[in-house]
Amino acid sequence: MTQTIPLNAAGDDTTTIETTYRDAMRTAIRQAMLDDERVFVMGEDVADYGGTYAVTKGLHEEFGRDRVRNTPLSESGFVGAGIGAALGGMRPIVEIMTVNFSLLALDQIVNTAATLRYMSGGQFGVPLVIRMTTGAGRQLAAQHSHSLEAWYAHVPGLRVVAPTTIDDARWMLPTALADPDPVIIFEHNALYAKRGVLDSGRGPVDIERAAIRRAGDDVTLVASAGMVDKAVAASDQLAELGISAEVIDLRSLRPLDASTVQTSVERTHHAVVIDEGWRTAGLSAELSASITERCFWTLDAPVRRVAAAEVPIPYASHLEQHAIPQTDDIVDATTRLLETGR
Amino acid sequence: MTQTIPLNAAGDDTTTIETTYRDAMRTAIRQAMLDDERVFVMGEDVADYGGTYAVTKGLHEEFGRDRVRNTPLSESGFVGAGIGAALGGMRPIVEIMTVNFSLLALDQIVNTAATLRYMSGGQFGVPLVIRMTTGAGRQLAAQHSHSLEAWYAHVPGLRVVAPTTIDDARWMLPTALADPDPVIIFEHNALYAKRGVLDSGRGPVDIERAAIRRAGDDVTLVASAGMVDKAVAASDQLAELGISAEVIDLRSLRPLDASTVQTSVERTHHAVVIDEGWRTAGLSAELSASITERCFWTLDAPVRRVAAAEVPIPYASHLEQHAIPQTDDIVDATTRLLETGR
Amino acid sequence: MNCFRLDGLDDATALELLGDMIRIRVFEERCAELYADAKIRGFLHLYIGEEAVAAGVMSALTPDDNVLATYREHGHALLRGVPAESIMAEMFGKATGCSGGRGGSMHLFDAERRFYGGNAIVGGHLPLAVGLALADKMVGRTGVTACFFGEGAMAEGEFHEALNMAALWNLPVLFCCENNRYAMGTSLESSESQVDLAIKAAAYSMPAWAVDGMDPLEVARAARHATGMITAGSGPVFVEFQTYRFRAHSMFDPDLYRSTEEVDQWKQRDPIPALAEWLVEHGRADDIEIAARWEAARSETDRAAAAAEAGPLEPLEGLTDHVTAPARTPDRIGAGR
Amino acid sequence: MNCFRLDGLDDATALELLGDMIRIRVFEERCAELYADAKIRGFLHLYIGEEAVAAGVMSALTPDDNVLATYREHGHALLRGVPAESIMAEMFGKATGCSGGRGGSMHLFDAERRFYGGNAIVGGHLPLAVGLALADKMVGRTGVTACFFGEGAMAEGEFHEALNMAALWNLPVLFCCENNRYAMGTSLESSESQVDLAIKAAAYSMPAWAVDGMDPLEVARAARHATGMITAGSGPVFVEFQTYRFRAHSMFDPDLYRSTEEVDQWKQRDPIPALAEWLVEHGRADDIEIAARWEAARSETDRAAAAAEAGPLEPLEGLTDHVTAPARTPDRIGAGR
Ligand SMILES: Cc1ncc(C[n+]2csc(CCOP(=O)(O)OP(=O)(O)O)c2C)c(N)n1
Ligand SMILES: Cc1ncc(C[n+]2csc(CCOP(=O)(O)OP(=O)(O)O)c2C)c(N)n1
Ligand SMILES: [Mg+2]
Ligand SMILES: [Mg+2]
Repeated sequence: MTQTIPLNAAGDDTTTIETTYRDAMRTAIRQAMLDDERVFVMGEDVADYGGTYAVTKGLHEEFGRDRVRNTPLSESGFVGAGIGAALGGMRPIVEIMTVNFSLLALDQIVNTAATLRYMSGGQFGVPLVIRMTTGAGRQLAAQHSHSLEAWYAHVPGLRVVAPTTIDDARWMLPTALADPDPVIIFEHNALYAKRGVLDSGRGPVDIERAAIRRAGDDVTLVASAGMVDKAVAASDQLAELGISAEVIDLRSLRPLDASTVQTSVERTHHAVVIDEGWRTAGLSAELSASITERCFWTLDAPVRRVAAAEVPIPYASHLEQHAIPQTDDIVDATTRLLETGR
Repeated sequence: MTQTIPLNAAGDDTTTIETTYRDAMRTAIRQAMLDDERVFVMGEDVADYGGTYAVTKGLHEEFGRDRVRNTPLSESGFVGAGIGAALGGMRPIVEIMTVNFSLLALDQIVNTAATLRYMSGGQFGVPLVIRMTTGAGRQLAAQHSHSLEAWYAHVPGLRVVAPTTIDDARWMLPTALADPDPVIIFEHNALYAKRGVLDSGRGPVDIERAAIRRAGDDVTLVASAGMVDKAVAASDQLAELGISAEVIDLRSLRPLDASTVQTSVERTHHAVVIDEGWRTAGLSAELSASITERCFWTLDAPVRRVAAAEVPIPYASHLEQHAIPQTDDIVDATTRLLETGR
Repeated sequence: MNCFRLDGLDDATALELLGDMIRIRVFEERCAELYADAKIRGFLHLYIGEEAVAAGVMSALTPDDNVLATYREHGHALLRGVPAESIMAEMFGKATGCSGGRGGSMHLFDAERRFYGGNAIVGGHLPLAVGLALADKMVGRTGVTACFFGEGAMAEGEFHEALNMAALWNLPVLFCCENNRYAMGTSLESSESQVDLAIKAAAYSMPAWAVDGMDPLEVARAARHATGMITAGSGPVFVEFQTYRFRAHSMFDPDLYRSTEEVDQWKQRDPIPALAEWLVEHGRADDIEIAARWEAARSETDRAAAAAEAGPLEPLEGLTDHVTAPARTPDRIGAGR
Repeated sequence: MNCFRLDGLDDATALELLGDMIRIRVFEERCAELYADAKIRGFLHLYIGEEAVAAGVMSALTPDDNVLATYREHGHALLRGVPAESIMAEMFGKATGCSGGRGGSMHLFDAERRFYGGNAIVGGHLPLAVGLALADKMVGRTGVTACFFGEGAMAEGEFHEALNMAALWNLPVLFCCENNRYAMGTSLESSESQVDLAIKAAAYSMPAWAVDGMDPLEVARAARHATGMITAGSGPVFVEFQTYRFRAHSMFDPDLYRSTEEVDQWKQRDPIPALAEWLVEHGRADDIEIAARWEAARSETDRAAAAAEAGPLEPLEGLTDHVTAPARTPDRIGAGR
C-alpha cells in the first residue's frame, strides 16, 4: 500500500526511513506541490487511477483535479500544453506513462521545449519536468518495452536524468523543478518497488554528476537506470572471482559526467559500458567513444559494450530476458575483457 | 529545369549522361512506377507543387493523382497509411518533406513499420520506402535543420541509406523497393543540385556496403550524406599537406558496413569520423565505438569525431556554418590526429 | 426486461451471436485464471462485457475484409477464426502461438485471416486501416477494412488524421468505436469536450451513428448496414458501440475510478444471459442448444489451454529471426525491364 | 465595389486598421527585395494579401494577451509592437534581432510583448497556446491567448488534440484560422474532407464561425466579439478568416498550383486600396492622412533596413549561448521550507 513519508525540511537533522522508490518519488512530488503553487502534475490517468505505476496515487485528493490533472490520450497535445504552461509561469510535471508513448510527443520535446530558449535568443525558457517510465523486462512486447534514453541524450537543450536510488528518487525532483530548462526524468519500471533507506532530510541533490555505487580497482562498469543494480550484482559475482569492479551510476544522461568516468577508468584501465537500449548508436556507443577519447592511452583493452540485442523486444519471457542485458552478461563481458587485457 | 533522363534497361550497354542528383532520383521513381503498378508516391505536395525539392515534379501528370498522391498535413497519418498500403500489397514511396517533420511520424515508423514483422512472428512485412531530406546549411534555423540519421540507425527492423552520388540517387531506389522491409532514404538537401555523370545502364546497386570514394594510406575519413563531399574536399587539402586520406562513404547507415571501415583502418591506423548530426550519442559515437572495438590494437591514436556543435541550429549564416562540420574542421581534426599518433 | 428484436436477422443468426459471445466469455475467463497461475504474463486486457460488439460486427464481415483491433482483441481474433489454440499459445509465449510467442496477448496476428493485430499504441492502427483500404481501392479489390478502437483513442491526433484521410479519399473503412466509457481510469467526460462521438466523426463528412453495444442483434444490423453502404461506395462509416467492460482495464488495474454500483448496473445488461433468456422465452432456441454452446466453448478453451501448455518454446537462437525478412525478394522494381 | 461597414467601429479605428495593413505591406515588400539582394536568407513567407486578418485581430487584443503565430508572422510581430528594426535585424541574422539572430524570419520572439513566436512546425504551437491559457487560468490572470495558424494545420493531429483540451478545460484561447485556401501547393479541397472549417471546430463544442478575412473591419468586429466572449468565460472560440496570399508560399515556391486568374481575382479584393478608397469616398479620411500612413510605413521600413544593415553579428563564441540558461535559478522547490 501507499506509504506516506513524513515531509522533512531540508537541513533538519538527517532522518532515515525505509521506503520504496515509488513512495519516495510521490513524496518528492507532494513536497514540491506544497512548497510552490506553480507546481502541478499533468498526464494520462494521474488522478483517479493513481498513475499507471501508482506514483501519483492519492495526490488528486490532496491537491484537487486542477493540480493533478488527468489529460485526454493526446501525448503531443498535453506535452505541448505542459511546455506552454511552463512558458506561462507554471512549473509543470508532465507524466508520460512510458517512454514508448513519448514517440508521439517528440516533436514537441525536440522542436519546441529544447529549442525555444535558443531560437528566442534567450528570452523564453521552458522550466518543465517530464517524467516517464522506461525499460523492458515485464513481457510487454515490442511496442511497450523501449529504452530510448539515448535519443533524449542526443538533444541539446534538454537535461536527462535517471534516478536509481531511493534518495535520488526523492531528491532529484526538486533540483529538476528548479532548473530553468526542460528536464526529462527516466524511471525504470523495475525500480518502483525497490525498497531501501531514504535520507529524508538530505535536501536537493545535483543532477549532473555520476555516482560511484561500488568502489573497485580492476575494471569500471558504467551503467544507468535499470542496469545499475545489475551491474552492482555483477560486481558481487566478480568479487567472488577475485575481480574488483567499480560501478558507476551515471545519474545524468545529458550532460554525461565524463570526468567521473574518466577518473575511474584511468585507474582501472578497463571499462565495460552497459545499457538496456539497443547497441547501435545507443548510449553504450557514446560511453565507449567518450571513454576511448579520454583514456585511450591508459586503456589495456577496448571498451566493451553490453547492450540489448538488436531486436524488437519479444513477449516470451525467455526471449525477452535473452534480449536485454543480464547480470551474467555483465560478468561474462567483464571476465572476457580482463582476459583480453592480459 | 527538369531534365528527363532516358530510361535504360539494366544490362544494356552502359550509357552515361550528365545530370543532377535530383533528376536521377526522379528517374528512379519514374522507372519504378513504369515497371510496377504497385509502386506509388505519397506525401505532402508531391503533385502540383512538384515536391518541396522538385524531385517528383511532373510525375502526377504522367501517372495521375492516385499514384502521385498529395496528402493532407498529417505526417503520422500518411506514414501510417503508407505502412498500411504496404501491408495491403502496394509498394509505396512515402515522401516526408524533411526529417524535421518525421518527428511527428516516429511512432508509426518505430512502433509499427519496424516491429510488425517481428511481432507477428514473420507473417507481415512492410515493404515501404520512406524518403526524406536531411541536413542543415540553408539558414532554416532550429526546427528545420535536423540531422537525425542516428536515431533511425538505432532501430532494428529498419534499413537506412543515404545516397550521395548520382549513381546511388538513381540506383539505390529499385533495391530499396525490392526490399521486403521498410527502408528509409535520407537525401541531404545540399545534394539535389549536384551535377555529375550517371551510369544509366548500371542497374540496381546493393544498399548495404560502404564505398571508398578516395583511396589513401595515412588515415581513414568516414562520412555519410552531406559530409562525404566535404570529406573528399578535405582529402584534397590533406594531399597538399602530404597526407593521404582514404574517404569512405557509408551509403548504408543501418546496417553499418563495419568491415569495410575496419579493413581501411587496419591499414591506415587512424580514423576520423564525420557526421552532421550532434555528437553525443550520434552516428559519430557509433562509428568511433565500433572502429575502436575492431581496430583497438592497430589504432595509433583514438578515433576523432567531427560532429555538429551541441546547439539547436541557428539561423545566422556565420553561426550555422560554425555549428556544422566544415571541410576545414575535417582537415584540422585529421592533422591533429596524425600529430597525436606520432 | 430483455427486449431484443430479430428485425431482419433469423433465429440461427441470433443463436450464433450468442454462441460467439459465449466463446469469448469462456475463453477470457480462463485467461484470467491462467494469468493468476502466471501462465500468461505481461498486460492482459479482458473484453468481458463487451462481447456483443465483436460478435455483431464480425458476423457482418467476409473473409475478404481486413480486421484491425487493439490490445483488447482476444475476442476479435477468436471470432475471426484464429484458432483458440494458437491464441492461447501466443499468450503462453510459445512458438506455436499465432505470433510465434513474440507478440503476446496484445499482438495477435493472422495473415491468412487478414487479421492485422493486436495493436498496442492507442490510435496507432487507425492510419494502418486507412492504408489497407487505400491499397484495396487502388488495386480494385472489394472488401471492407474494419478497424476497432476504444473511445479513448478518439482524443489522439491519429484518429483525426486517419478519419480525414479516409473520408477525403472515400476509402472503404468501417470505424468501429468501442465506447466502454473509460480509457483506463479516465472517463469519457473527462477526456472529450464533445461526448456524442458520432458528432465528432460526422465532422469529417462521413456517416456516423451510435448503437447499443450491449445488444448483439443491434450491433449486427448496424454492421451489416454499414458494410452494405461501404461496399456500395459510400466511403468510410463510423459507428459508436456503447458498451462497458465488466473487468478492470488490465490485470494491473486496481479499478479505483468507478463505483461498484455503476459496474453492477451495467452487469445487469450482460448480453449473454439476456439473449439466452430471450431466445428461450420466445421459443427461438432451447436450453439444450444453449448449453451445448457453453460446452463447446469450454472444450475449445480446454483444448487451447492444454495445447498451449504442451507447445514448445522458441529456441533462444530464434531471438533474431523475423527482425527483417530472411532474404530479399528477387524483384527488380525500377531497374527497367 | 467596396462595401465596408463601420458598424460599431469609429473612423479613427478604420484608419488605424488601414495604417496597420500598410505597415505590413510596405515592410514585407521590402523584405522581398532584401531577399533578392541576399540580405535575408532561409525561408521567407510573405503575408501580403492577408494583412486584414492580423490588423483586425491585433486591434482587439490588449498587452495582457498572449500571441502565437506561424512562420508567416512578420505582420503579427510588427502590429504587436515588436520594433521593425529588431524584426529586420533578425532576418538579417544580426545580434540586434529580436531573437538575437538565431531565429530568422520564421522565429520572431518578444517576451515583453508576450509574442511567443514565430513557430515553424505546422500545428506545433497550438498545444503551446493551450498551455499558456491553462497557466493563465490556473493563476487567475485575465487575458486571452490568440493563436494564429493556417487552414493546412487543421489536418494535423495537434490541431485535434489542442482544440479538444482547450474546450474540455474551458480555456481562454482564441483560435484564429487564417484560411488562405492553400497549404504550400495543396488546396483546401484536397486536404480536408470537410471544407467548412467552422463545422470542424464546432465538433469540439466550441463557438466557431467564419468571417471575411479580406475585410479588416469585419475581422476586427469578430475578434472583439470573440475576445469579449472569452473574457466573459465562454471558453475557447474558433474563427475562420477567409483570405488569400497574393505571393508564392515562400521564396522557393514556383507557384505552379494555381492560376494567375485566380490570383488576380483575389487581388481585386486587396483590402488596402479598397479600404483607402472607401474611407475617402465616405469622407472618413482624406488622401493626405492616408498618404501619411504610407510615408510613415516607408520611413519605418527604411530605418529598419538601415539599422539591420548596421547591426553587429553575434560573435562566433556566442554560438553555444542560450542552449540552456547560464545558471540555475536558486529556487529550491520541493526541498521543504
Ligand atoms: C499512445 C498510447 N498512450 C497510452 C497508452 C496506455 N494505454 C493503454 S490502453 C489505454 C486506454 C485506452 O482506452 P480506450 O481507447 O477507451 O480503449 P479501452 O481500453 O477502453 O478498450 C491507455 C491509456 C497506450 N497504449 N498508447
Ligand atoms: C509538420 C510540418 N509539416 C510540413 C511543414 C512544411 N510546411 C511549411 S508551411 C506549410 C504549409 C502550411 O499551410 P497552412 O497551414 O495553410 O499555412 P499557410 O502557409 O498557408 O499560411 C508546409 C506544408 C512544416 N513546416 N511542418
Ligand atoms: Mg474505453
Ligand atoms: Mg494556408
